[in-house]
Amino acid sequence: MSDLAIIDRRFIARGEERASTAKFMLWLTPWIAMLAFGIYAAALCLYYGLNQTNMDNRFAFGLWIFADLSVIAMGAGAFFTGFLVYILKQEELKPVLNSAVVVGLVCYSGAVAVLMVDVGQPLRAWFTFWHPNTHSMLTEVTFCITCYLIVLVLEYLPVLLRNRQLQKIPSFLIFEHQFHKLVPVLAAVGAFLSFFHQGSLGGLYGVLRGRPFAFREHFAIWPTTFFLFILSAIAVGPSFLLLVVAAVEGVTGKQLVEPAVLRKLGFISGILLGVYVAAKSVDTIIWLNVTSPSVGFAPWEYYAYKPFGSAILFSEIVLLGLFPAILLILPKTRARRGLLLFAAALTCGGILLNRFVLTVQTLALPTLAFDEFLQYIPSWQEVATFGAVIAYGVIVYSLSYRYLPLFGHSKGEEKHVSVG
Amino acid sequence: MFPWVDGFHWTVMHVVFLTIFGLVLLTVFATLAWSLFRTASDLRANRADELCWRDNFSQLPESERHCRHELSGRVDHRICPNAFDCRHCADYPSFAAMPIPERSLNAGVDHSDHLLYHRGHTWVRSEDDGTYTIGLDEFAHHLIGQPDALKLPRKGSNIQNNGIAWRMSKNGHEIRVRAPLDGTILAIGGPQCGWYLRIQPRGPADLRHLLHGPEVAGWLASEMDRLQIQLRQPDSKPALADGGMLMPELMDTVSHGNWDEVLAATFLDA
Amino acid sequence: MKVSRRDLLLGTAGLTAGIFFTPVPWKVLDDVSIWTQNWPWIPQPARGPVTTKLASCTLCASGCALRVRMAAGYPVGISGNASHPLTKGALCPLGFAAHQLNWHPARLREVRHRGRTASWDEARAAFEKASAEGPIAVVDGRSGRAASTVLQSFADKHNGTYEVVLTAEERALSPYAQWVGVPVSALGYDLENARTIVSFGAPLLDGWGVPGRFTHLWSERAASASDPQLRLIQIEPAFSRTAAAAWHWVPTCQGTEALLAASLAKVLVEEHLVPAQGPLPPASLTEAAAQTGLTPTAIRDLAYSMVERRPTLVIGSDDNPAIAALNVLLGSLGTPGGIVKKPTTPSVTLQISAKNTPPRAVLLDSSVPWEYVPASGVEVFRFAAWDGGGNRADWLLPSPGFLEETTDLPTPPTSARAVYGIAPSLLTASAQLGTAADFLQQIDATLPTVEQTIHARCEAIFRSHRGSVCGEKSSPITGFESAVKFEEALRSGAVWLDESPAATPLKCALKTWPTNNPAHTTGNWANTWAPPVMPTLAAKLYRESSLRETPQRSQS
Amino acid sequence: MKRNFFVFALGFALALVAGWIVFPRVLYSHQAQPVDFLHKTHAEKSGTADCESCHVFNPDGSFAGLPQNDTCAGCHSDKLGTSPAEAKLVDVYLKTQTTTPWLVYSRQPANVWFSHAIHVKRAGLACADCHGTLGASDEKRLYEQDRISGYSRDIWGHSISRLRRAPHDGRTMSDCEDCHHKRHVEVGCFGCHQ
Amino acid sequence: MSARYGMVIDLDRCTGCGACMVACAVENNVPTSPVRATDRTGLTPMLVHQVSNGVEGAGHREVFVPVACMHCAHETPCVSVCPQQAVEVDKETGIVMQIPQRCLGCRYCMTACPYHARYFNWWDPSWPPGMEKTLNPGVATRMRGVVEKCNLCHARLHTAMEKAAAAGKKQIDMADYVPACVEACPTNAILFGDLANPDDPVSQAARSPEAFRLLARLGTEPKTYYKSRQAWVRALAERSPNGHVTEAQHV
Repeated sequence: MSDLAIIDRRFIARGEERASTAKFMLWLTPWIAMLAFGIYAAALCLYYGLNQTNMDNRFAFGLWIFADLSVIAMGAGAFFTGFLVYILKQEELKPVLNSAVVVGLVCYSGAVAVLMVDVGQPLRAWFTFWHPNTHSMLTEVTFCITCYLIVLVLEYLPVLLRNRQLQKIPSFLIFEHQFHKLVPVLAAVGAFLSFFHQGSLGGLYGVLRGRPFAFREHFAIWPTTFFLFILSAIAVGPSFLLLVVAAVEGVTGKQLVEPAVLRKLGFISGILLGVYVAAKSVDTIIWLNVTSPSVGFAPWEYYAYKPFGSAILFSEIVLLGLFPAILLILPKTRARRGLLLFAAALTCGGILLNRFVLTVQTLALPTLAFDEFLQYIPSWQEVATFGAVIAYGVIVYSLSYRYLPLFGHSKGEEKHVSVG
Repeated sequence: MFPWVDGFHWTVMHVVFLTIFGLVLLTVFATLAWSLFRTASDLRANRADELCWRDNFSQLPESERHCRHELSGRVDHRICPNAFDCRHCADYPSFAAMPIPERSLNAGVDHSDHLLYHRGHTWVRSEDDGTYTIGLDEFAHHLIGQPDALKLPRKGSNIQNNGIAWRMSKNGHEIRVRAPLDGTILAIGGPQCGWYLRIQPRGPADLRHLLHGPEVAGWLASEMDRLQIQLRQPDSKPALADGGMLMPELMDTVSHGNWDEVLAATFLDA
Repeated sequence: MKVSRRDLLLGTAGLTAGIFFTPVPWKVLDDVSIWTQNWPWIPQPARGPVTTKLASCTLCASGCALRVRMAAGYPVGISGNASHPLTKGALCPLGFAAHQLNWHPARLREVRHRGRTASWDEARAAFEKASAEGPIAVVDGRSGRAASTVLQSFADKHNGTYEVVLTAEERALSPYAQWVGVPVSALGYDLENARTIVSFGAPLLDGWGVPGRFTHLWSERAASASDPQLRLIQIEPAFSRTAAAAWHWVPTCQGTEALLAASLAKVLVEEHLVPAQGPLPPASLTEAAAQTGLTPTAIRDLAYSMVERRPTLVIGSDDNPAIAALNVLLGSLGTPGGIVKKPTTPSVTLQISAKNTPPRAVLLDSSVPWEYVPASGVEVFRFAAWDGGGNRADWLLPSPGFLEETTDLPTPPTSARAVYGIAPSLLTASAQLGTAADFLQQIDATLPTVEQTIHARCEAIFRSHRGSVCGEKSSPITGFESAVKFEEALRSGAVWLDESPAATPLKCALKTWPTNNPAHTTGNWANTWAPPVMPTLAAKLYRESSLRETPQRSQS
Repeated sequence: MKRNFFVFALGFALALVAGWIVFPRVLYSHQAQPVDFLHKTHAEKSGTADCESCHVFNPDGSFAGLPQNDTCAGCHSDKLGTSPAEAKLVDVYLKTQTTTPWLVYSRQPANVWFSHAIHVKRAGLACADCHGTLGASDEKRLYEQDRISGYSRDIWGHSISRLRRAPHDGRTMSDCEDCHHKRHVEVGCFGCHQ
Repeated sequence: MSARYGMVIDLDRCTGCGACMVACAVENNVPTSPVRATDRTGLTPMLVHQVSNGVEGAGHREVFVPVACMHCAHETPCVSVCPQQAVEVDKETGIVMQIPQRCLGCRYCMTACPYHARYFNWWDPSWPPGMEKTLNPGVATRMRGVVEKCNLCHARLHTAMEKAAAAGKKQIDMADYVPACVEACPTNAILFGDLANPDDPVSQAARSPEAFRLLARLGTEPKTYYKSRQAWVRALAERSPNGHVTEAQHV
């Protein structure tokens, strides 16, 4: 065994079977390359300004905002699982909890990083905290995400301190020991924050009085999209977590959690998705027949522009909403791993489509009688930056899986040589 | 954000909004501060070693948590409930009173009846002057042989039962040896003198938690089995000397095998 | 004692913790943000009081009156000067950004000879050599200026030819000039009195003539009224800006204007809409209809609407006798609201000496379209402030740019009344710049100088006791005690306006309907009257809006 | 344990020293005025202490700010005294018609619009209300410029913490606001920005 | 009493010459951006749209619609969304103010504006060497990465205010405050004044039956009115007057 391998071995929890150092390096290399390239692209945007992107005055929001909304929705698994385990005492979900925390941390930190590239003057971003406009949904988002990111880091801390070498340092181990007792408090705070900013991310568009395609009726200060986003986020969170765990099981060739846990996740996801689809349908009907006609927009003209035909609405609500919900709720279909994963994937797809429609189609549609329907293709800089977030996520998760007890001590004998 | 900063208005929105987030941050950092405080007080109270040990113990695989009485054969199967500390074990007296079934066990490694053994493969010998000598037992000695490096505590410093007594390294593996009892270091030895530490116990030493007599053989036998399993190879070449005798400098002679695992298991380390 | 790694870690931790109890992070954060608000590489305007000066635009022959806002010695803003008799304060879009032209990337700042830097002496030597070797052609991009007389007299003295470049508007007037025998510069359109204006593709609202004049007239008499006092009928294949604003737009096929004119004339005469005097067109209505893409009834209706409100004035976009003949038919020659003969500005006369010997060299003054340059074999001396594709010239001679030269402003083409003004120079031109007049001066000292000519003209105008001076307030010229005072007034931005001419009927020599139809192109906005180089900001805005086609946009 | 605490405290103390004492000295660059000018002397010599005799208002109501060369030349058309400062002013700037590159202590950035006319003529503030005793200063002050933001130190004020500030110290936005709040004059962003 | 500055633009008078655009850009120190800038990434605080009635042949009509910030008076979309109060409606003038120095460039306000009247500085501003001497002293140049828009030539209001103050007057003289586009229009198509003053020609024109506002049904109370005697032009007020989409035809 080479020295590197010995050192590497030292950090892997005792009794855990992990891929050889060489194989792990091999696995990381492409992701690191992807990350490096993305960082280069982001640096271009920061140095030369946003003219590096294909955004323009009409498409003031582009791929990045879409990515942020999606990624954050996917990260909802973190707070929601924490909420289920600590607040609703769903103990059987504990095995995936650490995993959820890592996913959440990755998603949120990644989103924030992209946002910092997305704004024109990152060095002034702190003005939002200094002169907050409390009427702006974006302020709510900024505050919540920042606080929640802190929470996530703190939630990740105990997982990190369980690393084999770190826990050999007495003070760390004891801190972890003490801190662990208080994690439920953080989980509660995190849940509170997340509920709010998932909502305000939806509110972001729902309040756009000037964009009848996005504008919705308000309850108190919040448009309906506020509540729809919360629903959709907590619906997709477990599904995404399910997919992640399944993917890791696939890659490592180990059974990391009991199948029942995944089924449970799927079930929760399905129920919530069902509720979401119902609410979404009601909202859509009201919006098409009351809200937008009242501001002088014909109900169906939004869908007069290809490729955003009414098919997009159908697939969003039925194909990628109702259908997977049913698959997840029916015990028969849920029991079959293949269908379970398929349904979870559909669920994620549905939420992605929803975010896409809200961010991109809203801006593509004309408002004035004499402006055009516009299209927008992101530039390679935008894509690469987004790719960097994904790579970053994979890397962080791989490292965490390798060196931290994400799933406790994995029982079950290995099928073939593991990776990651 | 603050009343004196431009943009702050005394509106309900502002007050509510900022109060909520103030509270959130307060809760979060209070949580952090509280656990830091608790950590500090634990450290000050010298509870570090014990807490760490209990935590490590809880992580030990079941195969390494057998009660000594199971090893001695008094009971068939029992997992130690309180981190190998028989001094706080309610059932200890009753078990200790039970007779030890006669059986001849070949531990495969010699051990002395005059020594008291700790599960971390250290032995304790009580000297006439009331001090105690601590050494590494044959098993561990055969395993490691001559350590590459040795890091012994300073004279006069304290060690705690199950705390880390000294560190050694061999072939790039770090080895942390657990202390078998509490006390103050009087003298330090080393492999060449056959013992490592001489300590003055704090108060009258209570050594009930250390193995002695027939238990030792049972314990060592089980350890040997573990070693056998851990060093087993697909082609069953005898890893150990015939008749299951440990051969010296095992770490050098047996290159294959997950030594990291072996050492961790041997010295009850994480 | 020895420093362990643990000590270093703790020390750093202490530092990090401590730094937050100092101003460092907070002040730096603040300062960095302030830095982004005042990035040193972003220019900021100079400080100082803003003063307003009167001046005139010299981008084209119109000489629109400007109010120039000056700060720290440089122009920072331009607006129209309402006291100008013709423009009434209206400007074309280019005028508003014209003050940026002096720093245009295409600005000529040094003498260039075939792509390399040269000196004025070399250029002068070359020109003297050329003029010694053979006749010189002096092409004047803007005739009638004091400088023009310098050029002309040089040409006369050195048996060269002096040619002037006629704008499309002037070319459109040249048929009348032939028929009534007066110079084009003496003719003008009496737009103010016309009640129907029939434009054959003339961009009346798009920089035609004096841009402000018709625009203002239209906005007063025609705009936003279903039955306007002034009816504008635009006959044009394309739906131009003028067509968009016209009372009535008649789409015809490209190049059939003459035929349409003829058929209209036929209807007018046959249906006795006009007294049956004058030449008769040999056109057939049906054929015209077929070619123009209009129905015969449409042509008839058009003819009727032409005469419904008299006086009617027909304006062609270029030299097109058939269209011109319509005016003759309608009797709009020499009558109010028609084409009138204006008394030319005293001493601003100009006869074109035509010699047909091919020149040895050509001297071009101000932005001149290239068709005035013989294809090859001649040495071209081009005076220009901006290198508008001037690479065909052997010599590029940098001349003063916008507001950098004092020049006088003769009556602009199409004006019905004579005006005279002096454009003051508000900026000092760099020593590297020189005008054609000065250039010739240095070669032949006997030539009159521009200043002398301006004095002489002011003198003459003052002695004529005609007209009034339009400054901040309008006052009769007789109110000035001396020619000097009068000239001062003009130099400070005032404009002299002649009295409206007595309607003198013009004797027209046209007997037969003109059939010769010189091929002409409907002028394209960008190159006929705009300077070859557009103000940077205007170019940018057209590129970034769908308002006008610009090369950049059609590419992208 | 003790040693650990000591090391930590040492780092902490170092940070405090660096932040409170070293940092302000490093942050600002010091430049001398092109000509040593003393308000006090001029007030005494000219016998007039009112600012507007040199710092005049333009006809259009805007404030001329620092006097131009011709104002100086009004008295210093030629050397009156023997001071090297005056000699420099006359020879280097007045004779050669080059504007004196004064460093303005209270120079605001380009995005700030401050109308002296409104504050002095309408609100009736005295010069000293903002500029303090500058008009009577008799010390040759160095111009301190923030290396990062490029602002004069007078904008932030001399107390780096801005906690204990002398009156008239500081010209930041919040200073303007404080004064406006005190006088109940509320203006929007464009009241002061351009 | 506080004013409500607004405009009435007579579309029948507009010849689409673009003078307002140029004058606006000059007045507000809009940079001569790189050639890469297009009609989608450009900086045109005042933008003239060319709109046709979609009919071919002789019935074809076109109208030019100058669009700048409408300074919405009610629930101004861009104000409520700005996270750090870089946009606000001025109490005294009703002008919607955009402070580039406060802006962090999140562009949320641009997505909120139904008129696309907000523009982002995609590039650092730049001028050909020497041209920066022609910058208007009253207006600070913006930097890359911030949003800007029409602010009703606020520099001119400043000048007017200062003049009034120097003359010891409380109210400004409206003759001193004329935005660049209004001043530039050669056909006087743009009428500017105080909508809060019922006697002001602007408020009278705004009340005329021919007057209309773009997307008025959004309920944001824009302060820029348009007027035309042509019904099809007035129909441009709504996105889809008869439920069908009227398409803009860009020439």
